[in-house]
Amino acid sequence: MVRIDASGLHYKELNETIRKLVDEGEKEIILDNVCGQRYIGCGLRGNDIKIEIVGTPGNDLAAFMDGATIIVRSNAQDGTANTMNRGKVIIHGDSGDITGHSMRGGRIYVKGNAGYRVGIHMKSYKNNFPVVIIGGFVRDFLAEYMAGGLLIVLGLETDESGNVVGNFVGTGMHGGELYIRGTVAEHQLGKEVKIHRVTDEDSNRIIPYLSEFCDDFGFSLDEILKKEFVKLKPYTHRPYGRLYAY
Amino acid sequence: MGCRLCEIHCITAHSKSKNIIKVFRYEVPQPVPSVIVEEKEYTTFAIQCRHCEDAPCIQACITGAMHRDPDTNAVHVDHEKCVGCWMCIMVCPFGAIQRGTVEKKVASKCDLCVDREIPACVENCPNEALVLVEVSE
Amino acid sequence: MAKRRAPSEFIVERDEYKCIRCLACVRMCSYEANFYDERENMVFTDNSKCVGCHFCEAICPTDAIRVIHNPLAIKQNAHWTGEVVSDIIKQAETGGVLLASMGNDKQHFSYFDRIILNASQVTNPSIDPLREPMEIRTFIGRKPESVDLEVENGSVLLKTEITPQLKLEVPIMFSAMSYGSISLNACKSLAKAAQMMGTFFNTGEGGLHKDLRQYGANMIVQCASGRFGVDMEYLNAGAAIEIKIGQGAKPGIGGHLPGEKVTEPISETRMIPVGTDAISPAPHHDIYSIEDLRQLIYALKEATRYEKPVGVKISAVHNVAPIASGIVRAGADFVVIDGIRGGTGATPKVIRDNVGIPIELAIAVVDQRLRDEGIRHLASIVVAGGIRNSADVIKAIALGADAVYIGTAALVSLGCHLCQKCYTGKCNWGIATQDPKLVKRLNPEIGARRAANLLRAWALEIKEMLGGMGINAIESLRGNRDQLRGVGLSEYELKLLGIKPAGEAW
Amino acid sequence: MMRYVIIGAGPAGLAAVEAIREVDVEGEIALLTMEDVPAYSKPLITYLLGKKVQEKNMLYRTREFFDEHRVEVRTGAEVVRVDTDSNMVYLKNGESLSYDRLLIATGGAPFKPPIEGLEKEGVFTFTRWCDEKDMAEYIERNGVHEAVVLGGGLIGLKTTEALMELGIKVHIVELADRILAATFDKKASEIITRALEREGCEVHTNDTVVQVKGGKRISRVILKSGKEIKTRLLVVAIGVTPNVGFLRDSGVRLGRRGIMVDDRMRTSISNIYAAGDCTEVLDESTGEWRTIAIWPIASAQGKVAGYNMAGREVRYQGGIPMNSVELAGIPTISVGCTNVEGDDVEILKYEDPSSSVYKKLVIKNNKLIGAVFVGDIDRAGIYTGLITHGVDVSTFKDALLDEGFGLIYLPKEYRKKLIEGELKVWLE
Repeated sequence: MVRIDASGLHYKELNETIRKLVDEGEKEIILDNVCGQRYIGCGLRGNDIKIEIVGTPGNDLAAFMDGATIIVRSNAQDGTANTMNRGKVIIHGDSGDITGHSMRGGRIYVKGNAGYRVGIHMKSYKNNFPVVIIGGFVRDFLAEYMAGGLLIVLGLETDESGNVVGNFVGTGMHGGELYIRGTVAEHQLGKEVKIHRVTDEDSNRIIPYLSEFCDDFGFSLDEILKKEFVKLKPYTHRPYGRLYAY
Repeated sequence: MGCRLCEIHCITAHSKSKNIIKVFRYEVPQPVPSVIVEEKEYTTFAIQCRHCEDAPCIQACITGAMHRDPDTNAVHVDHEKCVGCWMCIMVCPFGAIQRGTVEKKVASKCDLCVDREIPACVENCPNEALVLVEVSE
Repeated sequence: MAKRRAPSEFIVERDEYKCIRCLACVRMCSYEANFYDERENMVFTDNSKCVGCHFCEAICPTDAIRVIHNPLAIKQNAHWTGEVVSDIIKQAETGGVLLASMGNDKQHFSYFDRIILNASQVTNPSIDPLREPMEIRTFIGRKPESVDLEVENGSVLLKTEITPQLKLEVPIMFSAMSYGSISLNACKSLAKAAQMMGTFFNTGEGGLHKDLRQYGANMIVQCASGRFGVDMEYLNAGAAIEIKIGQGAKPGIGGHLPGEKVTEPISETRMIPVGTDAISPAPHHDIYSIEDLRQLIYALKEATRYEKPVGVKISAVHNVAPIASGIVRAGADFVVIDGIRGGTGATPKVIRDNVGIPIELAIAVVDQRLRDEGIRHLASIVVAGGIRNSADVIKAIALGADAVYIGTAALVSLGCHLCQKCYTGKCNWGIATQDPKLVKRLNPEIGARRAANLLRAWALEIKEMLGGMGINAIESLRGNRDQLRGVGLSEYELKLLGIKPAGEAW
Repeated sequence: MMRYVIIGAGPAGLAAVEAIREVDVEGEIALLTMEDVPAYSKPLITYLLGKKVQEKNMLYRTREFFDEHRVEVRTGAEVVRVDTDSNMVYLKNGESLSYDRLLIATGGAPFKPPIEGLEKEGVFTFTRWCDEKDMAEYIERNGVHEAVVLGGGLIGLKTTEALMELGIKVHIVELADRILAATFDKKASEIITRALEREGCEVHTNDTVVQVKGGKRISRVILKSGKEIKTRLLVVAIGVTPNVGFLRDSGVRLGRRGIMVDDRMRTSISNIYAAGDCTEVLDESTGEWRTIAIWPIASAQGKVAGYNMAGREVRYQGGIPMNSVELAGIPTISVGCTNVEGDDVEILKYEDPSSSVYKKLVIKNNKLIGAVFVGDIDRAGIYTGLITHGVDVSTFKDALLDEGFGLIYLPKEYRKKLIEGELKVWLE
């Protein structure tokens, strides 16, 4: 285990140091005094690598990451896990906009809230199956263009108007599943998604992830399951068929 | 790609007139092509005599018509000797020998266009799918 | 009501004397336009199905077929052209967006044809490229502000650290065409040709087929808004990364590969399930500003450890110069500008034909802007969109480009006859199709040879033209607009192009 | 230096010569034949009789072949005894030869049943060139225009055809209920019978010749059924039997009919080999050891014998009966087991009565074991390959008789082996 004091370090320096350590075989790195440095864990490969961030990381945390685990002790910024392929990001505070943008695999667990366009264009392929769980609320355009994977919003906190999610939920969504604990009004939905009841089968599928989420943050699974979930799924995986004249 | 032009050019090369239009307009019967195009779903290939090293057709030939050219090692049919017993057709595992149609009924097979520099099928394959490979022993 | 057909655009004529009923044309037409009637022992054509790809004409062993334009398909009218009327008929039938392929085919955008080149006469000597060295190698990437050298034991050492560059033996690359939009054999042809000629091909945004990995040293990988097939392996596979923002054939709009075209192998390279729509949204969701773009550029540089140049491709639009300036300032090592004639596998026709600006103007204004701002050396400019021959290449470079991308020209070298029906996926030439039966009509060995030949030929011609101008290195031509003159252009256009009218001396 | 003696100049003997020379360029090879001409093609005598072949084309290997392969050829050399202790062969003319390796490739001799009057002039067997010469001369001299052929097998029918070419009306007498019973199935026999009858031939089945009448020369035959046929020519063609009489006291072990050999074509005596029609061969289609008198097997065995004699160890895997013959203008091919029935056997058929086309495939345990082609023999060799190479056909069974059936339907693996020439008649 290695600790790095990130204070005053430019992101390029900090990330170069991390990459060097990983190349040398280091498995566990703790970064202290992180203050807005971007791209931490960007493109990082290796399943058994763990990076703990004390302080606030900058944008594009864990972008293109392929396997490692990153734990953020406070808030994260925009672009977290952008186009991530595998790995896990655990955020003990809030996460910014486009959390999980285009991610194809791995997990993002956020204890607090998340910004706009969470899970946008998430997709899954074969063994790659992305999972995003947000503990609190999220802003507008949740799951926009979503093509695959699993997205859960728990609503342990609500926004100014008492909502768990913003407007335009699932606009352009054509794959994957979205679960919201609590209620969502029809007017909040994009025109491509429909509300479904959660079946036992659905519960069985999502509970393992929820229980992992609870373990990571010390929540009680029973407490969380007390409140009902709704499920949102796209009408079709071909939202733009019959659009063209051939 | 299944255009079957190799068959067309094989027929022409072994015809009397050697003129592609005349062969198909006037020559009856036409020679049988010695290259056969097979097609199934997405696969297509052209098969002709492989001039096998251990050629079963030569072994089975009762007249000695089927023979190996000592210079080129290619397998040829002596049309004068062949009597059309079709033993060669019976034993060729490629199905590359056919009953000839022109004049005497004798075995017809790829002769690698002996009178041309490059076999007609190879020269005319639009996709260079057919190539002439010399195998040295 | 019975469907009313748009009139046939083409007529397939068959010389009855020459037709030997070999049926090659019948077997080969993927549009099933040709058919054989056994009773009549005749081959006929349903002209309404003919797309004018000329494949049957090319394959006919007796030269019996002529594909000709139907002259009076629609009554001639300068304003209501046949195309306009046919389009209306199609839309009246379907109510859908008209799709089109390849580049803009309208007449009025070619500045290349109105620009002419200079040559040496008396006052300065021309150079014979056959006898004297002629340098057309060029490097794509950021150039340093200055170069520090050190002399040690009589040899000169470069002290300045140079950021990663792409070395081009000819200033021509194959532009982004994804596996999916074109066939794997077409990709292989271009990849191999790029390798043979010491230049680069571009994967497009469709991910990377495993068979193309071996060409990594001559490959640029693309990262677009759909992020299809983008993972670390992909990003590390090529020699450079290109962020695709826009494309000349469809500025401002996204891409959409319909689910029925997402077959097993396509699904594998794009990393999406079989049969789902592959939607490339119009914008990148993480880029709403130049600052956001910078973020992605550096995310990619961080991910690949600053070992590869990262470029940005945009379509040429009204604001292209300031945008390009922003891109350079955002840290791109090269900027790709794709003009209004840029090609595509599928795009709404109305966009293809009406959005964007000609590449000639875009090159000139971008080059000028970057020079004015003193940042021209910070990034290379690669231009694309309707480059047809070596003259276009040399004019583009003299207007300020470092190198060009060719797409349509490359496909034509593979066999494309510009029937512009790529979106149907039935390309008879085996290029813009995934039908295994059609794909194998393009033998990648032949394709590579032909595409490489094209580059070789252009390289020779470029050397001839350079020699004529008395210039012995392509680097000396870049932005050397004195070598160009305009014919029949307005004063303001000349000003934008930065060239003098023909007839005016230095 | 090794001394090879080969008895018999048929396909087995000549294939052995080729094989020996591939391996051993030094050794001496002596080839003995009781005939006057070596390397003439026995099957061609019917064509010669029918004037479809000229005499000059009777040889399937020329004089140069023997020069090239440096073979000492002795014609008219009939072996009467082999002494396996002293490694000597003795000829009828009193000469003797020593050998280090001996190949017996003496083929078969026509079988003559005990019928009264068979010694009369005008009664022939028809397997050798001299038979053809004699018979042609006899026909010419006696102005024969009606003949009886006893035996409806391949030799009988090819002879029939030749006689018909000469304008002779032929009666075929066959003991079984149909002609070609040994090689073809019932349907194929029927088609051929009809074709022969159309050309004016009379076919008498379930019948045989019991007596040959006449003076010194045949004038008529009497059949078991009581029928009498006036004829000046009777051809006895009811089969051949291995020509092994001279081995009686040699110690070379014989089976029921022919010489017993191992898979290296070695007889019970370690330096004596045997190949061709005089041996008993493993019939791969049935697993039985029996004589199969066909050209391709003789060539293959000769080759295997030659290799082993010269020191290259290869093993013969056994053969499959197969015949190809064109009768009355109809090409026919028969391979393997064509006459089997039963629950474990699946039969695929195609028939087009209008064009006398008939095809039959016999499948057992997912493998093709027999095939009959009548009228249309295009690409029949592919099926022969499937039979001899024991290819599992279960995945493409339904397509076997499709019009476009070809190599493309075969398993890739098999196709690759074929194309790479890995499938030979012997194993290294």
